[in-house]
This record gives sequence, structure tokens and C-alpha cells, in this order.
Amino acid sequence: MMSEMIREDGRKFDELRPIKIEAGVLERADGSAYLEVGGNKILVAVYGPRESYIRRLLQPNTGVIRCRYNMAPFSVDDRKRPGPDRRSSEISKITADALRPALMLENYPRSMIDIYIEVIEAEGGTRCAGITAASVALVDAGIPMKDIVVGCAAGKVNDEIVLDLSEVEDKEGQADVPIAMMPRTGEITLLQSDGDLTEEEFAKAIDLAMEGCRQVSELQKEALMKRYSTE
Amino acid sequence: MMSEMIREDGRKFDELRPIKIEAGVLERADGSAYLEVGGNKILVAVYGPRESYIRRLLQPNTGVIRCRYNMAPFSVDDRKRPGPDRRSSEISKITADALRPALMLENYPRSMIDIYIEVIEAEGGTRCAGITAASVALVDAGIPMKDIVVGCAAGKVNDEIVLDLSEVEDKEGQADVPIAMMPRTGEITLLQSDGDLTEEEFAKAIDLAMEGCRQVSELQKEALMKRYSTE
Amino acid sequence: MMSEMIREDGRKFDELRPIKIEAGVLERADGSAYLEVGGNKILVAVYGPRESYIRRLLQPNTGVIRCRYNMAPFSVDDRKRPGPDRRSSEISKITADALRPALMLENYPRSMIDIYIEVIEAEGGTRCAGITAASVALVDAGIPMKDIVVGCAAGKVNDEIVLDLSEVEDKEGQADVPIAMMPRTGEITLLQSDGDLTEEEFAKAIDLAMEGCRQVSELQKEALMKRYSTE
Amino acid sequence: MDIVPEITRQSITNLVKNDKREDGRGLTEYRDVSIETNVISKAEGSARVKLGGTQVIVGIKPQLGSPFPDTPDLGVLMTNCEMLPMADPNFEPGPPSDDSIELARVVDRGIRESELVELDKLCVEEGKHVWMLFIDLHIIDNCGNLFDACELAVMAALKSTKLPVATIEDEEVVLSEDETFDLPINNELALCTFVKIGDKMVIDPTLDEERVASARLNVGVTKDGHICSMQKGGQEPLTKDEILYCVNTAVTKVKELIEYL
Amino acid sequence: MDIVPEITRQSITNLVKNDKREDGRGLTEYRDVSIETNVISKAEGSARVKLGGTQVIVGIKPQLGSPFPDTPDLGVLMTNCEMLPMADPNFEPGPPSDDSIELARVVDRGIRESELVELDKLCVEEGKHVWMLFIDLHIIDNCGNLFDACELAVMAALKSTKLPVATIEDEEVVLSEDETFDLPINNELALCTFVKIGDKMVIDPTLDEERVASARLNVGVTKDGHICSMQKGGQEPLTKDEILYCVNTAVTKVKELIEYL
Amino acid sequence: MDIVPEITRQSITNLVKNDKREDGRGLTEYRDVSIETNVISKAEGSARVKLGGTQVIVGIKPQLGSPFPDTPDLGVLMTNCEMLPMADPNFEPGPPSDDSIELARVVDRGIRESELVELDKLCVEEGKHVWMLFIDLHIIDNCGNLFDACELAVMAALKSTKLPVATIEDEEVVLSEDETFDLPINNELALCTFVKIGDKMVIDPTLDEERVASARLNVGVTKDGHICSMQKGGQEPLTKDEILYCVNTAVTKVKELIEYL
Repeated sequence: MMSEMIREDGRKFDELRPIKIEAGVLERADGSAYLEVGGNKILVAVYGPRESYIRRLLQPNTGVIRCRYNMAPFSVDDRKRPGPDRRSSEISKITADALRPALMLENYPRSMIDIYIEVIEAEGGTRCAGITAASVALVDAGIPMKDIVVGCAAGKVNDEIVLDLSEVEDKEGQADVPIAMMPRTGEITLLQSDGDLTEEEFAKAIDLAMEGCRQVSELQKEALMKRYSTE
Repeated sequence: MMSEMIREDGRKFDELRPIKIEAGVLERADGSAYLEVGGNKILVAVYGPRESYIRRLLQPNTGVIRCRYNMAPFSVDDRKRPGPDRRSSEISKITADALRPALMLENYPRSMIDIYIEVIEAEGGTRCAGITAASVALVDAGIPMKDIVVGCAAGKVNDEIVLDLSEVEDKEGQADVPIAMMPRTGEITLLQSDGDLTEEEFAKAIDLAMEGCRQVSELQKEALMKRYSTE
Repeated sequence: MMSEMIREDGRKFDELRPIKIEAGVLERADGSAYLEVGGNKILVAVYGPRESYIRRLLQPNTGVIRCRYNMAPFSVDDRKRPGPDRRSSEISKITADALRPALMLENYPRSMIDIYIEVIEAEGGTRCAGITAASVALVDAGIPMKDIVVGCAAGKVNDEIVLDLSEVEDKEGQADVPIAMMPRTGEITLLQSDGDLTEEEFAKAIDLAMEGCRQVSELQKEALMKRYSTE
Repeated sequence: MDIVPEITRQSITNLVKNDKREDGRGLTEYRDVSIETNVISKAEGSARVKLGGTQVIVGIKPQLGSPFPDTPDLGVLMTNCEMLPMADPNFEPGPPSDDSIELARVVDRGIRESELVELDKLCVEEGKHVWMLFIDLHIIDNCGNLFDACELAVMAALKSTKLPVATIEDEEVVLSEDETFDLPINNELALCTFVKIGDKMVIDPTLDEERVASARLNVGVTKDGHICSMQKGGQEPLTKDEILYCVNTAVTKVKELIEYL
Repeated sequence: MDIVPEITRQSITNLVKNDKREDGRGLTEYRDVSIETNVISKAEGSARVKLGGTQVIVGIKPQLGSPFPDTPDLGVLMTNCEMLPMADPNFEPGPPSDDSIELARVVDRGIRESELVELDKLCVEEGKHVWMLFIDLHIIDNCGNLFDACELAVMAALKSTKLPVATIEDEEVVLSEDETFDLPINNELALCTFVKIGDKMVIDPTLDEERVASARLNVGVTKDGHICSMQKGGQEPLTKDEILYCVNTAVTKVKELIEYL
Repeated sequence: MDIVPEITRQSITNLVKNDKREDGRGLTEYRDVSIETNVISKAEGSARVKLGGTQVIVGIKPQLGSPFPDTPDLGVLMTNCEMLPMADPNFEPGPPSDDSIELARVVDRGIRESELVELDKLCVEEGKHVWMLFIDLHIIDNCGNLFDACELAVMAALKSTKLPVATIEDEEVVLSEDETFDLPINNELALCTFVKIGDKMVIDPTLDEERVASARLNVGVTKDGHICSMQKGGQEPLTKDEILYCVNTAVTKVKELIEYL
């Protein structure tokens, strides 16, 4: 029975790793959040809406968001050279795409919202974790949104579709399907799929990842409630 | 007798490698051309005259041309790292110098003509081939010119002055003299000389290269005729 | 007795290496100077006050100085790669800080003074030598100053505090304290200290370095007198 | 950045609403595809693909190198993409743009995740010498849907690739001067790209269709109908049903594309 | 660049004139310090330091490498500092700014010149294999006085660092999978930073104090009260007496700071 | 970019028309040349050249390195040119400009194509160790005609270069501490540069002459009167006769220049 399968770390097929989310962890940033999931440690800061020093990026009729996903040199087993590489450039791009639909950027012409995602420690699934944390930081910055975007992945390990792959499962598994969604409408704002899946397996993975998103979404709300209740 | 000398590839001392020129080979570019000579394959696109996104390059009283000579990573035996190197920067510069005299840039103040020369495969003599192809692409773009600049090289191999060195001849030969000229006036717009030549040999090389230019010039015109007859 | 201690190159504890300073050695620059001290050879050029091509550096209410300290690839035993590195960036920054207090920049709003320090040959103490030469070049450029900034270092070698460390002493010594000062007021515009010093030793080093500055200051004035007498 | 004239936007959107397109195609119909291989004599593998007006050239060059420490017995693939300024007036020379990086990585992941290149057969001496294949994408004319054109070109070039036989003699690698072997490939793959215009998903978009689209979905499918890579792009979200529709359609269309190889 | 409102400038300057500060501290009083070590499981050494609102994280990663030719039996330290755009709206992404280079170099010189890391014990095989320690400073929140926060963080991280035991077998380095050793440290150090506001020297400046200050002085002092590094910064000069006052004060304050380690 | 005042342009052009020049020289007359060698003690070869107000310094540093695979028994020359911002208000710091690249490459080709450095004598062990000579050009004052000044400086510096004797012991390169040998040079060369002003070709142009010129021609000639390198620059064409005139003149003038070496 799939639901009784024990995973390498003892989780059930549809079980998330332990998650901790905290809003408002930095002084200077307009909004910030800290997230731990499994061995991942992610810090996000949001600045804006503000004028940008890079004027050519601004647009007359709408606001612009810019996202920078960055891994600390010490966040992985073999030290990573500082600065952007191709992987982080791609993740920055699709993270901005994933968050943009929830923002009402047309209300902020000629301005920029900057989202800085720092992976302090990485253990599989940092792009989804970064999106989840970034949404919390955006709320913390007081930026109105249609919905709080949330990210989660499903994948295929030992021919089973399971939720929220750990680093080991990602490396040894057969497929990884990270998504982000707006929980109110169920619309999907990020979708990737790597590895071997039949059409049926893919459909199952999407359903499971969406279910995971809904669970993480509750934790986002709790973190924000806690933030506002302590203020 | 020099004229009977057989070269490594069977050509006579004053014989060009087989050449194929085609105008109008790309959809997006304002003008384009494709040229094969020996094992060389060269593609040229022209954009302009247009406003440039780099405003500081524009000049109030005249148009500006910019040339980018680039070799594909797979165009040579040992893969070339993508992006400009010192050799390609120099060729870009002297290619722009070679083409500029034929253009009536003073008619296009505050605008830019961009010439992109891509060496898809290289086999000796790419700078001259690039200039020849670029002129055809400029005509294809409908840019009025005083003359159609054409390039060709002469060189010294086994102590003989010969036309249009192949890659092997360039490597094993004693000198290479690439030139470009405006065939109507015979004025020379590009000239380099590498290797050992006496004054007399140099004079002979210039004469032979100019003769080569005149032959290639006819092929340029044929390609353009064909282009206009099929339109 | 410390004052009788013989140093590796035969100098007394408070003795400078031989110094030669010459003002006005370049044609194009607005001001220039050449300085040799020990085996160091330093060339400085000053341009300005002038408008800058980098407009964002200019300030509406004051002039700006910019300093570029650079070592020639052939100035050291193992060839140095051309271009700025972290060390030269830091020295450029603190050299600008060291010279700025003497300049009346508020008189030059929207303009820039550029100071180019080229180390042609290096043998210990180039940052102080660069500051000393730069001041002479600034005077040569006709830029009014409150004082002529001068640099000199003291250090600790074999447990003694000595003046103006040579390359060997710097490498084998225990501490190096380079300073720059405005001789009229004795105010200190540059101060670094590397290596092991007690509070007392540090006080002694500062006093010695200041005394060295006063001696070098006289040589600066001589060089400028010579320059003006020959004009 | 391109601004699409409002009139173009309306015209394309209205057409698509009625299941029609600018160039007369149906919503799930591809433009003409042409594939030519061995177009570069100096490359060990090469192909030129035309997809409508879009043109790309791929060249593959091998180099002997060291394996990655965690895969000592596997060859290495490196995919690089140059969006040449020749191809589009909006492409700029210089380091690869974010779009170019995404394109290269999506194309690369298709090849990599489908595991169709038998990397273990590119090992010359375990832990020491393996073949590294440099896959260089040269975009020369951009008339829309670079993704599918590039993946086809890479696939065709890989199939045409011949490597020199390498042996170890006296601890050194010796390359045969005349003997070669075909790059071992055990599967085939194509990428099938959709954009969302109004409420419809449209396959193989033209440049103008890309510009007015609100979202994009790349679906990589292998010959045996398995999904090996996907990527959503664009400013707006997609519904689950839209995604499942695309996946289902892609499984069919990829079979057609693979026939061109 | 930041322009400080004139009213802030005046208010801070007047307070300092009367030996007072915005946040109620005395002129030689530090903000709250908190140090946490082993905050990154994947780093061999790590620390997070809060100094008032300022926050920095340091991670230390070792790599085996070749020694410098002139010190064949010594390990190597490399200090790198990222002033993350997250930390301050004026920090920009991209290559390190001059401020960031100066910060990294001053922090590095403190460690290096005090010789507290026993580099000879980081030699695995003379002339061939030594440990290189990459010390990466990650500035995540800038509320002033990054210098002292960073030096404390590096010091704490070094003290927490454990390296795998390395031995030579058959001319190759073998790393033990479970056995580690503490990075050998024979001293402790802290940096004590002053800025000049009006005629007074003020310790541990806030961001606003830094902005209105005319000069800066960093003083690095070891546990045994020796001065191991100094750096003057800022637009205006300092007198000898001001410098000697700072040195003298630093010798006392550093003892307090080191207690946090 | 420099805009030359119209009055300067007219004045220079009129002078040249009448075979005269600003500084009283004839059209084929050089400015004063002075060459000093061994000006940098830490460089194995060096020279400072003044050509009128133009000043350049060249330093040559050797390094042991691997030969190129296709020339396993030849040493390697690397020429690099820094147009220092010190030398000219229009020179900017940063990566080499196109002008700087062209200058370095033309100077380098002269040396390389004349084959005057006996590269085979720079081989220490075939296929493994050869001398690489880094030739660094430092432009410190630009008063026109950098080409000829740089080529003279490189030529003089090469002639002054002494390398340590290198031998192979136990498969390792050992450098003698006191024994050196002269860099083996078997020829001499100079570059002779012309610009076209109006209808005349003018030798050794000043900066203002360069600015008003319509075309440039560099002619590299060896001691024995052979042409080893040429490069045309500038916005306008040259006729064949102009080129042949320059070549002929250069053959004579280079003999004069080589006497300064």
C-alpha cells in the first residue's frame, strides 16, 4: 500500500518535512521572512515599491518586480563560488514569474519591488521554499496581494509519487515536479518537471503537489498571524 | 613557370577557391547574405539605419556603423570559447573601417547601422569573406552605397605570390596580405600584411589581391541580380 | 643602544631610504610627478578639475576626487596580472581619503579630480610613496591645497621601532604602520597598522612615522621649488 | 523590450478565440519543419533546423576532460546557447541574457533527464578521462518558438555525432585518426511548446503570438510517450486543466516531430 | 549614496557634544551583542552575530589545495565578504564594492596579523597539500558597525570549526569520514570601531552615526592587549591624540567583547 | 571622443599641403627619439622610449609554462598593452579598448612575423616546459604615434632581456640562481607609421595630426629591408600608389630608427 510506504526519512508519501516560518526578521528591509524546511534555511527580504537606481528597468504604466535567488557559498557541501550562475539566474527568473500574478503591479507605475532570497543552507527544494518565504515577506512589507503564493514539490521515488522531496530523494529519485500556486483559485504560477513520468504519474504528481501547497499555505498564514499579533 | 605551378589543392597561382554567394537568407534581419568560399561558411545580417539602444554611440551629424565579427564555437577544429577575443575585436574594428568608406553615413545622423558577421565554419580567409558578404547584405538591406566593397587576399607560399590562401597555405605559407577595395575607384579600404615580403613581392601581392577582388566583385553582383530577379 | 642599531641595509633606526622626487614629468597630464625611494619607482598624473564622463559620480555641491593606484605587471618579482585587484582597490580608496582633506573640493562643484598612481617598480612602502608623489602632482597641476599631504611608514623589526621599512624588512618584520599627514597641523589623514604592537610601541611608531613625514615634506618642497625655478 | 501594437494584439486574440491563426494554421498545428545534418564539416555533430522562419544551427564538439568526482565513469554534456544579435533586433551582444540561459537550460534538461545519451559509453578511463560534449546552439533567425527548434536541432545533431575512438596506451589517451564511433543514443525526444492567448492554448507560436501571450508551457516528451521535462513561463498563471491538456496534446505532437529526425 | 537630513545631523551632533546618543548609550558603550555558533550544518564552522540591529552570518568551508610557493608548509585563509542587497537598500548586487573590499580586508588582516590560526597545523603534506579555509561573510542586516560584527562572527566561527583528519596514503590525501579535529587557535581578537562626530570619538556607531561622522578608526586588539590591526577611514583627518585615545579605549573594550565568544 | 577644433584642422591641413608641419619637421622626419634600457630592476628586460612627448615603458617577465600542443618545442610570446588613463584624458580605466587591442596586436605581429626571437631556444623540455615571455606595454604619455614608440620599446627591451639558465633535474625544472643567458634575437625591426592629411602621407604623426588624418598606415620593416607587417587604419581609403610610397619610404626610415637601438 502506497500510503504505508516508509520513506528514507520515515515520512509517509504525502507528508511534508517539518516547516518553520517566521515573518519580520530583519530591521532594514521593508519586509522579511525566515523559513526552515527539512535542512533548508532561507531568508527573504523585500524592498519597495520604490524608485530604482536602474531607470531603464522602470515602466511607465506598471510596477516591476525583480527577484534575486542566491545561494550562500557555505550553504552546500562543496563551497559555491559567490555570485550568480546559470542555475540561480533561471530560478530568479521563474520565481519572479511565480510571484508576479499575485501582485497588483499596475497600481505602482514607475516603481520596483525587489525580492532577495538568500539560501543560507540548502537541502533540496530551495526554489519552492524561497517562493513560500517570499510571499510572507511581501505581506510583511505591507504590499497588497490578490493571494499568498505558495510553493511545494512532488516527485517520483522508487516508482511512487511522493510529496516534498528531500535532497537525497531528489538525487536518487526519478522525477521532481516543483510548483507554485495561488491557493484561492488553484491557479499554477510555477511549474517545472524533470525526470521520467507517464502522463498518469504527472497528473498524480500535480495533485499531490497542490495538496502540499494547501498545507504550507496554512503555515504561512499562521506565521503572519503571529507576526501581527505580536506587533 | 609560375603560372603552371600546382598548389596543394590543385589551383593555379591566380585562382580563387570556389565561391558561392546568396543574398537575403534571413527573415528578421533588414539585409542578409550567405557566403561559402573553400571550406568557409559565413552568414551576415544587417540592421539599420536605426536608433541605437546605446545612445552614447550615436553622433549628431552622421550615422555610425558598428561591426561584430564572431566565430561560432564549432567553426574551428578545437572548440572556441564563445564571445569576443582580441583577434575578433581587431577584425571587427578593421572590417568596420573597410566598409565605412562606401557608405554615405552623413545621410543618417543620429542613427546606427549594425553588421553582424558570423563565421559558421572557418578555413582561412574569413575576414575578407566577411567583408565581401557584408557588402552584399548591406545592398540587400537597401542601404545606398557608393560602391560594393569586396575583399580578397594574396600571399606567399613556397616563395611564390599566390591568390586567396587556404587554411593550410596560410599556416605553412610565408606571408598573407588580405585587402578590401572599392572596385570602381580601386581604392583600398583594408590592408594587412603578415610575414616576410620584399618590396617587390609586396607590390606583386597587392596587384594579385586587387585582381582577385575584381573577380569576386562580379560574383557579388550576380548574387544580387539573382536576389532581385527572384523577388 | 637603539640609535646605533644597524639595519639590514645599514640604515639607522630613524633613517629614510634615499629619495628622489621630480615634478612635471609628463606632457599630457595637468600635473605629474616621479618619485624614487629605495627600489620603488612611482609615477603620478593628475587630471582636473574637469567634468567627468561618468556623470553619476559628480556631485552638485562639491568636487570629487578619484584615485587609481595601479601596479605595473613588471613591477614585482612574479608578474602581476594587469588590472585592479582587492589590494589595489583598497589602496586607491584610502589614498583618496588621505588626500581629500587637503583639497578645497567645495570650490569645484560638479567636477572631478583624477589621480593616477602607477607603481613602475615596487620595493616596500608604495602606498606612502604614492601619496607623497600624488601631492606633488596636485601642486604641479595648479590645484590649490590647504597643505601638501605626505606619507611615511614606521614599523617594528627585531623588536625595534624603525622608520620606512624596506621590502625585506616589511616581509620579515613584526609590524608596519603607514601614515599620511598634513605637516602644517600634524593631522593624520591615513593610518593603518598591521602586525603585533603594544600600546607603547604603537605610540612610538606614530611619533617616528610623523617625524619621517616631516623630513619627506621638505623633499617635496624642494622638488616643487626646482620645478618652478626651471619654468 | 518589444511593445506589440494594440491592433496586432486584438487581431491575434480574436483569431485564436475562433480557433484561427495569422498564418492559417490550426491551434495544434506546427509550421513547416526542415532538418539538415552534418552542415559543419569541422564539428563532430551538427544540424540546421528551420521551423517556419525560425532558424538555428547546432554544432557539437568533443573534448577529453576529467569526469565529475561523483560520476567518475560518465561523460559530460555542456549546453550553451548564443542568441545572436543577428537573429533579432532585440537581442544584444554580450553575456547570455536570462532568456538565453532559460532556453539553454530547458533544452539541456530535456536531453539530460531523458537520459538518451549513454554517458557511460563516453568514459575512456574511469575517474580520469571522459568525453565532454560541448553542444553549442547558434540562434540565427528568431521567428518564434526557439525552444522546439533548438531541441530538434540538438537531437538531430546528437544523432549525427561521430567521435574518434580513444584508447589508453602507456597511461595516455590515444585518439584513432580514422576510426570513429556513433554517439550512443538510446531514445529520442522533442519539445512541444504552447502559449496561452485569451483562453486558448496554442502550439508552436509565432513571434507575434509569443508577444501577446500571457503564459507559456514547454513540454518535453520522449519517443515512448514519457514526459521528461516541463517548464512554465510568462506573466500569468495556468490552470491544472490547461496544463493537463497541453501534456496530452504534446504526447501526440511529439510523435510527429520525431519523424522529422 | 545616502544624504542624511540636516535635522538628523544636528540632532546626533548635539547629543554627542553632550556625551549622549540617540539610543541612550554612553560614548564608549556597545549595543547588545549576541553570538550563536554552528548555525549552518553544512559548514565546517559558522556563526551568526547580532550587534544591535546589525546581523551577519559567517560560514567556513575548507578545501584541500596547494600551498603558496613561498610558504610550502602553511595553510591558507581566504576572506570574502558579500554585502547582500538584502541588508541595506543602498547595497547593490554585483561585484564587491570598494566598501565591501575594505571591510573584508580589515577583518582579514585582524585574523592574519594576530597569527591566531596556527597555519602550520593546516599542512597535510609540505609543498603539496594544505587546507585552504574559505571564510565567507554574509551581511544580512546593516544597522551600522559592520566591522566589529564581522570580526566577532569570524572569530566565533573559527573557534567552532572542525576539520576532517587528513592523512597521506599512497601519495594521495585520504579524509577520515568520522574523525575531525578542532581548528587550532592560539589567541583571540576583536575589532573596536570608533567614529568622530563633532570633536568626540564614539564607539560602535549606529548607521545614522556613521553617516554624520567625519572619520572612522578601526582598532584590532588581541586578548593579551596587543594591537594587531588598525585602519583609518572617512573624509576628515584625526589628530594623534584622538588616535591614541581610541587605542587606549579599545584595549579595554576588546576584553568585554571577547567575553561574548 | 576628441573633436578637433576646425581651426586646428585647417591649419594642419594647410601646412601639410605645403610640405610643412606644426613643429617644423619635414613630412618624412621623425621627432627626437630616446631609448633607455634596463629601467626596471625587477624585470628581466625593460626599456623606456620617448618619441617627442610620447612616452612608453615596456617590461618583460618570463614564466615557465606548457608549450602549445602544435608547437611543443617553441617558447611563447604574449604581448599586452595598457593604455593607462594617466597617458591621455581620453583613455579610460578598465578592459582594453579596441584601440589598445589593435596597438598590441600590430606591435606583436611585427615581432612574431619577423621571427626575430629564436623561440626554439626558449624550450626547456620539449612538450613540457618552455619559457613564456610576457611583454607588457605601459603607455604613460600619449603625444601621438604610439605604434612606432611601442615597437621600438619592445625591440629594445627584448634585446636587453636576460633569462635564468634552466635545466632539468629529476624531471623537475631547476633555475640557476646566478647564471643567465641573453634572449636569442636574430634580427631587428621597427615600425614606421604614416597618416594621410589632405593628399599627403605624413610620417610619425603628432596627436593633432592623428586627429585630423583620414587614414593611417603602419609598415613594419626588418633590418634587412623586408616587410614583415602592415596595417591600414582610419576612416578613408588609400590608393595603391600611396601604399607603395609608404612602403618605400619606410624601408629607408626604419634603418634610421634601428640605429637608436
